[in-house]
Amino acid sequence: MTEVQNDEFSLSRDELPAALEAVLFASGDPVSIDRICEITGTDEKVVTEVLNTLSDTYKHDHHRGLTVRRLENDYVMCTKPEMKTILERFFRPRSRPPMSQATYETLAVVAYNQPVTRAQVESVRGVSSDSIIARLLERGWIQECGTLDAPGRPVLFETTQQFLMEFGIESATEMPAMDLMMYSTIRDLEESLETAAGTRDVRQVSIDSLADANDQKQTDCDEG
Amino acid sequence: MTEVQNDEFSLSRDELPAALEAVLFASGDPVSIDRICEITGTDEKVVTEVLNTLSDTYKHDHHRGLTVRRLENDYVMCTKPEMKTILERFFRPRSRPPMSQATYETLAVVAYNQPVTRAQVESVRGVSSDSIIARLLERGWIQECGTLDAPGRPVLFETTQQFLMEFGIESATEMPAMDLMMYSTIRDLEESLETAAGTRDVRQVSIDSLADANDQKQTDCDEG
Amino acid sequence: MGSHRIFDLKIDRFEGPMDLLFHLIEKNDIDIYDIPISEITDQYLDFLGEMSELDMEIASEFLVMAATLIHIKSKMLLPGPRGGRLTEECDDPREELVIRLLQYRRCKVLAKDLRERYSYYSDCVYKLPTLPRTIGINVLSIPQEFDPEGYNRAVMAVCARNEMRFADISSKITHLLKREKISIRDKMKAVWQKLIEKGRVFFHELFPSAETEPAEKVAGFLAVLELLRSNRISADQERPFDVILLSKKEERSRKESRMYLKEPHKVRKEQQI
Repeated sequence: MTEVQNDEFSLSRDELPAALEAVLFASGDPVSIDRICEITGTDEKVVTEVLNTLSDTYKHDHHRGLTVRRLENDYVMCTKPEMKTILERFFRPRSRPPMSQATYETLAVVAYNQPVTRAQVESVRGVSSDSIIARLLERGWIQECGTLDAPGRPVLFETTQQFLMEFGIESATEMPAMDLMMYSTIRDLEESLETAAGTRDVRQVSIDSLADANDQKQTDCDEG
Repeated sequence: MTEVQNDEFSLSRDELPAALEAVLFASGDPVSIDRICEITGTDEKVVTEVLNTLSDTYKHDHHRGLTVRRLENDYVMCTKPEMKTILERFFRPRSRPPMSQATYETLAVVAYNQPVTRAQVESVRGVSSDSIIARLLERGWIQECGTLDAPGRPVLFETTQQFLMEFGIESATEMPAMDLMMYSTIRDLEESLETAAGTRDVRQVSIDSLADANDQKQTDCDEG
Repeated sequence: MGSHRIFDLKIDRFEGPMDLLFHLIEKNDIDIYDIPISEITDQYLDFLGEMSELDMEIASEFLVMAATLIHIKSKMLLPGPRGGRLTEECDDPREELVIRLLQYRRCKVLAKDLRERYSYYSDCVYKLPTLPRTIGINVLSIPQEFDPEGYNRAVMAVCARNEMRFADISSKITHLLKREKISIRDKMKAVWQKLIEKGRVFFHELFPSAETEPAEKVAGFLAVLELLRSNRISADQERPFDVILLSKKEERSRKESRMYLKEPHKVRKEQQI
C-alpha cells in the first residue's frame, strides 16, 4: 500500500524476507510494523506474516544464532538466549548484582496490572514500595505514563520496551489475565516453576503457558 | 571455565554456525579468525571452513538479506549490497512537522540567554520547557555546554552551529537587545517585587540573612 | 496448631506481612478459602511477640496486618444471620483477606517467573545501529522550514507575556501590602532582638493576647517556629495550652542543638496551641 510514502515502490512477497532481515540488522533498534510497511510498500498483514515466518525459521534452525523478536508493535533482531555461553567468551561476562525478591514482586505487579499507581503496588505487596519503584525506574524497566484521574492525581507506571527485551516478553498488554486464577492453579504453577528452576528451561513453564490453559503446547511457541 | 584461554571449552562443528552468526552479529565490527578460534576452542581450518560455508549459504539464499564477508584475516557480518535500495528507504529522513510557537520561544530564550539553565529558560518563558528542550537537543539546535556553579549543578545549554546555519542568523550576538527576553531582567523584577512586598517565602529567610540586613540578596543564590 | 514455635524465623526474612501470613498458611497446610482465622491470628501475634522480645524492630505494616486479623477475628465471633444465605452485606469477613492473599500469591509466582525469564533472556545481545555511511548511504538531512516570522512572533510573544506577568504580579503585591502589614520576617527580627536583650522570654509577653491581632499572633508564632527550625532558639512548654518559654540558644552549644533535634516532641508541643 502506498499510504505513507507517495511512491509506487512495493516489494514482492518473495523479496520481503531478505529485505526485512537487512532492515532489522541495520537498524539494531526495534522497528515498528508501521515503518516496515511504509518502507516496503506492503500492507501490515503481509508484513506480519513474513515477520512471523522469519521468526519461526530462525527459531527452529539450530544453525542460526539469531532470532527475531516481537515487542508489542515493534520487531527487533537479537542473539538467541542459547548463545549466552559463547557470547560471554567473546565479550567479558557481565556481572550484575542479583535483584531482590521484592524487586521482582514489584515488577510483577506493575507488569500484570499496568498502568498502576504506587498505592496499588503497595496494596498487593502489603509494604511500602517507593525505593523499589525508584530502582525499577532507574533500571529502565518501568516508566511513568501519566496520572490517575483521582484525588492527588497519583502517577501511573507501566513497563518499558527495555523490560520486554530483557525478559523475553512479546507484549505487556497481552499478558494473560491472572485475576481469576484459583489458588490451586497458582500453587501448581509455582511448583512447576520450582521444578524447572533446576533445568533452566524456562520456556516450558513460564506464564506464557497460562495464556491458554487448554493448550499447554503453547509454550513451545515461545522464543528459543 | 571463565578464563577464555587455556581451557577445555570447545564447540562441536554442528554448534559452530549458530555461534559464529551470533558472535559476528553481536560484534558489529570485523572479528579476526584468531579470536574466533580462541573463543570457540576450534582450530583455524575448521573455523575457516564453517565461515566459508556460512558465507556461501547466505550468498545463495535469496531470502537472506545478510552476508558474511572476509577482509584479510577478519570476518564481518553485513547487509547484502542488493539491500541498498530498501536500506536507503529505511534511512531516508522523514519529513518533520513544522515547529510550534513554543519551540520557537524556547529556542529564542536559549539564544538570548546562552549559556542558560532549564530553570532560567522556564523563568523567562513562565512555563515548564523541559520536553521542548529535549526536542531541541535531539534536533541538534541546542547543546549542553557545562554546568552552572550553583547548588545541584544544573546543566547549561547553548545554541549550536547547526542552529545558526539553519536559521541564517549571522551570529548569535547580532540579535536585537530585548530586555524582557533576558533572564537577568526577569530575576531582578521578581526579586525587587518580592523584597518590596516582604512576601518572600519565610522558609528562605535565615537568621544569618537577618543578622546582616545589607545582605538581603543572600537568599537568592539558589537559582537552580 | 496454636502452640507452634517459630523462634527460628526472623522477621526480616519476610517481604512483608503478606509474606509472613502466607508462610503460616503454607506451613499449616491451611485451605486458603477457609482460614481458621483465630489460630492464624494467634500464630501471627505470637510471632510478632517473639520478635519484640528479641528486640527486633517490627515495621508498622506488620502491625497493620495484626490489627486487620484481630478485626476479622472479632467479626467472626459476632453472631451472623442464621439459617439463611449470606447476603451481600453479610459477606464472610475473611473474603477480603482471601482476595488479598490470592493476589499476593499470584504476585509471588509471577515474580519467580520474571526472575527465571530474566536469567534466560537478559543476555541476548542487540546490535548497535549501522551507520548509513558505512554502507554507502548518504542521508540528506531535511532542512527545517525556518519561518523568520514565526521566530520573531515568538520573541514578541515572550516579551509581551513577561510585561503582563510583571504588571500583574506587582498589582497583586501592592494589594497584598495594603491588606496585610504583618511580615513574618519582621516578627522573626522582633523575637530575635528581644531574645538578644533578655535571653529568655515568654511567648505571651511578646504577643499579649489583649492587644495582639490574631493575624499578628499567628505571624509571631510562625516566626518562632522558623527560629526553632533554624535552631537558634529553644522553646519549652510544660503541657498543652501552657505558657511557652522561649530562650536564645548559645552559639557554642551544638551538642544541645543536636539533643534538641532528637526531641522533636518539644516542638510538637508548641504546635498544639
